[in-house]
Amino acid sequence: MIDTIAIVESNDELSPGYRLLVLSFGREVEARAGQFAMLKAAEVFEPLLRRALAIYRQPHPRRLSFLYQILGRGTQALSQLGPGSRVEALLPLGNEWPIDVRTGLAGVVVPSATVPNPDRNIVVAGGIGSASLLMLCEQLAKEGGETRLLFGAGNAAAARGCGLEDFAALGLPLTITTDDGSLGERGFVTEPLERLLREEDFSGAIIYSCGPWAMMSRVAEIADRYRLRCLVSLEAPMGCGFGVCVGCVVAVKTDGPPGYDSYKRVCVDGSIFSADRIEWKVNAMTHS
Amino acid sequence: MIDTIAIVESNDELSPGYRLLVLSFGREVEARAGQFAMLKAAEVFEPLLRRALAIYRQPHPRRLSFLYQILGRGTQALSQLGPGSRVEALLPLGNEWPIDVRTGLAGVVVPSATVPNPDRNIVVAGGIGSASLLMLCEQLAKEGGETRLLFGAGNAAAARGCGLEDFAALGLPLTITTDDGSLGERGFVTEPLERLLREEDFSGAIIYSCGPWAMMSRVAEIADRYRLRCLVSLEAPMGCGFGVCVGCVVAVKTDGPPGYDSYKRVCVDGSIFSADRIEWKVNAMTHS
Amino acid sequence: MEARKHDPRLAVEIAGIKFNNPVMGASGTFGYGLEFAELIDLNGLGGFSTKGLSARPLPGNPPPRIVETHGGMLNAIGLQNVGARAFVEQKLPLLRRFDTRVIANVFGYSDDDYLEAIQILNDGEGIAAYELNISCPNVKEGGIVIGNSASASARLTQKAKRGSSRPLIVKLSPNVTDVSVLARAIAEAGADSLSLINTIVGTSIDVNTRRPRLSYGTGGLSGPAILPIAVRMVQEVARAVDLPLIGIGGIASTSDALEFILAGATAVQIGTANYYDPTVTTKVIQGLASYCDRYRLDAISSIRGLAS
Amino acid sequence: MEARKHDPRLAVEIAGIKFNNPVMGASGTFGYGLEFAELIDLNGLGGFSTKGLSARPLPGNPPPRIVETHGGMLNAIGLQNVGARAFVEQKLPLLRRFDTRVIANVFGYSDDDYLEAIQILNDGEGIAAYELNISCPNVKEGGIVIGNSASASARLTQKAKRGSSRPLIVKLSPNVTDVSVLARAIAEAGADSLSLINTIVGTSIDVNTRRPRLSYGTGGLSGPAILPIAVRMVQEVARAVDLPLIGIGGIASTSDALEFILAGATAVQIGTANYYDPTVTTKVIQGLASYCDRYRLDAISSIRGLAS
Ligand SMILES: Cc1cc2nc3c(=O)[nH]c(=O)nc-3n(C[C@H](O)[C@H](O)[C@H](O)COP(=O)(O)OP(=O)(O)OC[C@H]3O[C@@H](n4cnc5c(N)ncnc54)[C@H](O)[C@@H]3O)c2cc1C
Ligand SMILES: Cc1cc2nc3c(=O)[nH]c(=O)nc-3n(C[C@H](O)[C@H](O)[C@H](O)COP(=O)(O)OP(=O)(O)OC[C@H]3O[C@@H](n4cnc5c(N)ncnc54)[C@H](O)[C@@H]3O)c2cc1C
Ligand SMILES: Cc1cc2nc3c(=O)[nH]c(=O)nc-3n(C[C@H](O)[C@H](O)[C@H](O)COP(=O)(O)O)c2cc1C
Ligand SMILES: Cc1cc2nc3c(=O)[nH]c(=O)nc-3n(C[C@H](O)[C@H](O)[C@H](O)COP(=O)(O)O)c2cc1C
Ligand code: FES
Ligand code: FES
Repeated sequence: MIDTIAIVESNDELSPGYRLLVLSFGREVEARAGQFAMLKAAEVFEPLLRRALAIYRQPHPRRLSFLYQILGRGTQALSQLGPGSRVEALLPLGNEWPIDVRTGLAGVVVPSATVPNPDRNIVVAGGIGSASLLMLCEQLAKEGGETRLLFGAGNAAAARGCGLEDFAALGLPLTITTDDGSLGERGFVTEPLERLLREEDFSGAIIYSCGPWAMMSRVAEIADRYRLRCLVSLEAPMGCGFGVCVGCVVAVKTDGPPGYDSYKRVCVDGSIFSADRIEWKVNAMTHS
Repeated sequence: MIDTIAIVESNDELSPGYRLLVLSFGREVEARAGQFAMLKAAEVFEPLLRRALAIYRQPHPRRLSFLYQILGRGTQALSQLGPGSRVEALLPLGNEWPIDVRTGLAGVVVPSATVPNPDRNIVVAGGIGSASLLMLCEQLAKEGGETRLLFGAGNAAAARGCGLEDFAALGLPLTITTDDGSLGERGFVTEPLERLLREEDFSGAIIYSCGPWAMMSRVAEIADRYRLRCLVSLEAPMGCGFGVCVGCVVAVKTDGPPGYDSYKRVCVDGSIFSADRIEWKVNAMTHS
Repeated sequence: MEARKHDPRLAVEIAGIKFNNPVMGASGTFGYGLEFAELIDLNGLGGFSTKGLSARPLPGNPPPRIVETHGGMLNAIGLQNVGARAFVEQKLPLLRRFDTRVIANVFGYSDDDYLEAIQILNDGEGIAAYELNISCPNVKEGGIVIGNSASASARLTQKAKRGSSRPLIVKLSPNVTDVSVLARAIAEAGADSLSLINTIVGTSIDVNTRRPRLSYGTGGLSGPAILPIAVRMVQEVARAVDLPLIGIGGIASTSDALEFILAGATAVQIGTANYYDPTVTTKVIQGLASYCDRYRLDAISSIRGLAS
Repeated sequence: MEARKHDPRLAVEIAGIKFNNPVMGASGTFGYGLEFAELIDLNGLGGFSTKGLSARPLPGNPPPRIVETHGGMLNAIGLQNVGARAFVEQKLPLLRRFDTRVIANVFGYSDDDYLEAIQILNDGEGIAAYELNISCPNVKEGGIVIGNSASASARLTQKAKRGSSRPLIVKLSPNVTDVSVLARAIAEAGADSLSLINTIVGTSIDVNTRRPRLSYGTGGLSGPAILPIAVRMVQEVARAVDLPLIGIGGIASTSDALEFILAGATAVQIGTANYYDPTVTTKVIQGLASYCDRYRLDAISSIRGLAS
C-alpha cells in the first residue's frame, strides 16, 4: 500500500457520464485483479474523502486505468481533471479475485463449503461493477477453462461506458442485457444467468460478480439455489479504504451471538467476499 | 448589478503568483473605473464565498479583465481555470472613482471640505491595488490634466504581475518603487509621494490610491499634512459584495456617539472613500 | 400581486400566516429584503426575516466581523441595524409593494429592549410576524445570554407574546445540551412557532498575529458545515413540541431544504448561501416544485416529518 | 528507538508523560496504530489514541455507518472493537516496538463496564495513559449519556481515577451548553488531562428514501467543518481549568494545529483528516518545526494559549 501523487495521462469520456482515467505513477505499482484505489483530485478541498475506484487495467508497470461513472461530487471533481493534473492516490487496496482456485481461495476471508470446479466460470457484471472484472476476465480467458460472461447495463450507451468493447475483445462467450432493450436482451442480467443454469450443466462452476447490491444479492440467491460457489465484490461508502474507520462494513453470517465478527470491513476484509457469508438483508449501501 | 455565469476567455500568468483573467459575458456589461465583481469558479464547492476582484479593463462591451494575485484558496481556485470554464459573477459592484470632480464627487459617501483642483492628480498604486486604478489612469490620461503615477511593488516580478506594462503604456510620468530595489527606487511608494509634495507645488491636487491598508493609511496621513484631497479604494473581507451581510465594514469618523453610522460597508458605501473620513486606527483588515 | 403564479402545492401556513411557499431568506443575510429586488423576484419568495431590529439603531462590532472557514463562515456583526423606527418608516413602505411575507427579527439587550422594539414595530403595516432573536451569540447582553437558558427564554417569550400584536416566532440557540428542553419551555410560554438554528459559537485564530481573526473574539458559525447539526435539532424539536417549525442552517440546495422538511420543518430559511449564490432562494423554490412533480405530491407539506 | 532524531522544540509533557511532539492520531481514526506502520514512521509520531476499547468486544452498529457532509462526515460506528483483552494480548506487543505514546481510549455502557475495561488494560504493558470516552454520541448507554452530565462525568472520573494505574485523560462532549462547567467538574474529580472535542451530534436524510442515511439515525460530525467550534471550546476550557489539554476537531494542516495550541492546548489529535490524507500527522509535525524555525521558537509550548 502506497500513498502517492499520480499524474493524469488522460481522462476521456467513453459515453455520457462515464470516463476512463489513466494515471501514471512515479514508480512501479503492483496491482491485482479486483483490487482498488482511493483517489482524489489533489487541489480540490471539497468533497474531503477520496473515492474508491477499482483498478480497471494496468497498461504499463507505472500506469493504471480506472473506469468510472460520474455520480456525485467526488466523481464530478475527478471528471474535471485534464492531462497533467495531480491525483492523490492510496493503493493497491483490498483482496483480489482468487483466480487460481486450485491453490485455495486465498484472500477471501469467509471460505465456503461448496466444492468449486476451476474450469467453469461465470462472470456477471452489472453496470459500472464491470470495472472490477476486466482484469479477472483477461486472466480467465488466458487460463483456458470455460468462461461465460454476462454483462448488464442500463442501456446501450451505459454499456459502452462500462467498457463493453474491452470485454467483447476478450473473445469470451458474451451475453448482454440492457434495462431498456437498446442493446442485447431486454431485462436484468440475472435472467440469462438463471436461463444458463437451467438449460446447461454448470455444476461446480464458480460465479464471479460485481454490480449493484440488489443485483449481487439476486445472483447470490441463484448461486445458492444451484449450489454454486459465488464470489462478489461489494461496494460500501468508504471513509478511509485501509481499515481504520470501520465505516465500510457489511454484515456477515456468524454462528454465535452478535460480536466483533458480525461486521466485516469491505476495504480490508474484502472487497471480495464469498456470497454465501453475506447477510444480504442487512443493507450495506445508502443508495441501493 | 447582475448575477450571471461568465466564461473564461483566458487566464494567463503575468508573473509567478499573478494572473490576468479575461471573462466573456452573455450580454453587455456596464463597468466603471474602480468598480469590482464577486467571482467564483462555478464547479468548486470550497471555498464557499466569492472573491472580490476589481475590474481591471473592459476590452469589449461583453468582456472584462481582472488582474489578481494568488493568495489563498479562493484565488488559487480561480488560477486553475482554463479557457471555457464557467465563473459565477456578480457585478458591477461598488462606487466609481469620481473622475470628473467638476461635477462633484458623486458616489463618494463622505464628502470632504478641501477644495480639489481637478487638473492635478497623483495616483498611488501599491501592489495588486493597481488593479483598481488602471481604468482611472486611462481616463485621467485622456482628460489631459497633470497626472503623476507612483507605482510600488515588492520586487520587479511583482511589479510586472501588478500590470506595470499597462500603466507604463499610458505615457504618464511614472515613478516605480520596489521593496528590494530590483526595479526603480528601493523602498515604499510613499517616499516618492512625500518627495513630490515637498519638492514640487501640488497644491489642490487630488490623490487617488489603492494598495495595502498600511500604505493607504500612510498616504492619507501625508495628504492630510499637505491638506490635499485623497480618495482611497479600501479592501475588506467580503461575505456578499452587495450590502446584505454587513461584514465588510470600516470605521468612519462620526460627530456624535457611536451609532448606526459608525461603520460603513466597503462593498456598497465604497469601496472608494474619502481618506479623511476613515478611522484608520480601527483596522478593517485581518491581514494588514 | 399576481397570486395566480404561485404553485399551490408549495403553500404552507404558520400560525395562521399563509406563505406562498416554504422558502424564506434568513435574518441577517437578507438585509431588509429590498437589496434582493434587483436579483430575484421578491414576489416569488415565501418570505424573509429582516436583519435583527432593536428599539434604537446599533453600531455593531468593530471590524473584522467575518471570516470564512471550511464549509462555512464565522460572523460577529453585533447587530448593526437601522433601528425599529427607521425600518417602519423607511423600509416597510417599500416592502409593502411585494407579495411576500415580511418577518421582523427583533433584538434587545434586555427584556425591556425587546418589548420596546416590538412596541415600535406594532405600529408598522406589512409585518407578518415577529421572530424573537434570543440566540445571537455576538453580544454581551441579550441574545444568547437569554436564549441558552430555558427559564429566561420562557420569561421573555411570555412578555413578548403579551406585548405583540402579531404571531410570535422564537428563534432557538443551538448552543445548548438539549434543544428540546428549551423548545418545550418556550412553547409552553406561548410561542406560535419556533425557528432554528441560529449560529453556533466558534472562533478562528490567525497563527501569524496569534490573535483571534474576529475583533469580537468569537463569532457565529453558519453555512453548509452546520447543516447536519441543524437538521438533527429540528428533528429533536419536532418530536418535543407541537408547533410549526422553521428550519435554518446551511441550506444551499433543494435537497438541503427537503432534509429539514423531512425532519419536521414546515418552512425553511436560507442564510449564508445567499451571499455566494444570491438567487439560491429562487432555485430552491423551483426545485421543490420539481420534487413535487417527480413524486406526484399534492402538497410539499405532505412529506413533513416523514424521516422521523 | 532513535531518540536522537526528535526535534526537542516539539517535545511536550502531559501529566508526567513525555511526548516527542504534540501530534497524535485521534481515537477511532487511527485504528490500533499498526494500520499506519506502512504509511508513516510511527516512531516520529507524538502518540495516538486507540479505537474505543470496551471490557468485551463489541459488534458496533449495522451499516450504513458513515456519510460525508460538506466539510466533514457523520459516523455512527457504535464502537465496534476487539475488546480490551484482545488489545492487550494481540496489539500491544506489536506496538511496544515503536517509540510513540499509546493512549488507550476506554468505553463502557455503565460505570462498571468502564472500570472493568480499565482493570483489564492495567495489565497491559506499553500504555501511556487512558482516555475516558464519555462523549461517544452513537450508543444508547454510556458515552454521551454520561458525558453530557457534569455530575455523571465527575462520578465516573473519580471511580476511573481510583481504578487506574495510569494518568487519566477525560474526553469531553461538545454537545453541551457550557463546556467549562463540565471541565471544572471533571477536573475537580481528579482527571489529569482533558481532551476535546468529540464529535457533534448530527443527522443526514436521504430525500429520495426519506429515511436517515445512517442506520443509527444520528451520527457524530467530525472534520474541518467543526474546527471553529472545537477551537472555541478549547479556549473556554483553558480559561476554566488548570489541566493540560489535548485539542481535537477538524485538524487537517499545521495552521489548524497551531490554532488549538494558541487557544490553550498542549497537544493535538488529528482524526478524520487521516482518512483522506493518511500522512497528515507527519506533515503537521514537520510544519510545526518549520513554524518554530520561522519565529525562532525554542519550544512550541511557548506559544500555548497566547491567543486567549
Ligand atoms: C471497492 C470499490 C470499488 C469501486 N469501484 C468503482 C469503479 O471502478 N468505478 C466506479 O464508477 N465506481 C466504483 N465504485 C463506486 C464509487 O466509489 C462511487 O460511485 C463513488 O464513491 C461515488 O462518489 P461521488 O462523490 O461521485 O458520489 P456521492 O456524492 O458520494 O454519492 C452519489 C451517489 O452515490 C452513492 N454512493 C456514495 N458512496 C458510494 C460508494 N462507495 N459506492 C457506491 N455508491 C456510493 C450515494 O449514496 C449517492 O447516491 C467503487 C466502490 C467501492 C467500494
Ligand atoms: C473591492 C475589492 C477589490 C479587490 N480587487 C482585487 C484585485 O483586483 N486583484 C486582487 O488580486 N485582489 C483584489 N482584492 C483582494 C482579493 O479579494 C483577496 O486577495 C481575495 O479575496 C483573497 O482570497 P483568497 O481565497 O485567495 O485568500 P484567503 O484564503 O481568503 O486569504 C488569504 C489571505 O488574504 C487575506 N484576505 C482575505 N480576504 C481578503 C480580502 N477581501 N482582501 C484582502 N485580503 C484578504 C486573508 O486574511 C489571508 O491572509 C480586492 C478586494 C476588495 C475588497
Ligand atoms: C452575517 C450574519 C448575520 C446574522 N444576523 C442575524 C440576525 O440579525 N438575527 C438573527 O436572528 N439571525 C442572524 N443570523 C443567523 C441566520 O439567520 C441563520 O440562523 C444562521 O446563519 C444559520 O443559517 P445559514 O447556515 O443558512 O446561514 C446571521 C447570520 C449571519 C451569517
Ligand atoms: C469514524 C470515527 C470513529 C470514532 N471513534 C471514536 C472512539 O472510538 N472513541 C473516541 O473517543 N472518539 C472517537 N471518534 C472521535 C474522534 O476521536 C475525534 O474526537 C473527532 O472525530 C473530532 O476530530 P476530527 O474532526 O479530527 O475527526 C471517532 C471519530 C470518527 C470520525
Ligand atoms: S473504509 Fe475505512 S475501514 Fe473500510
Ligand atoms: S460584503 Fe456583505 S455587506 Fe459588504
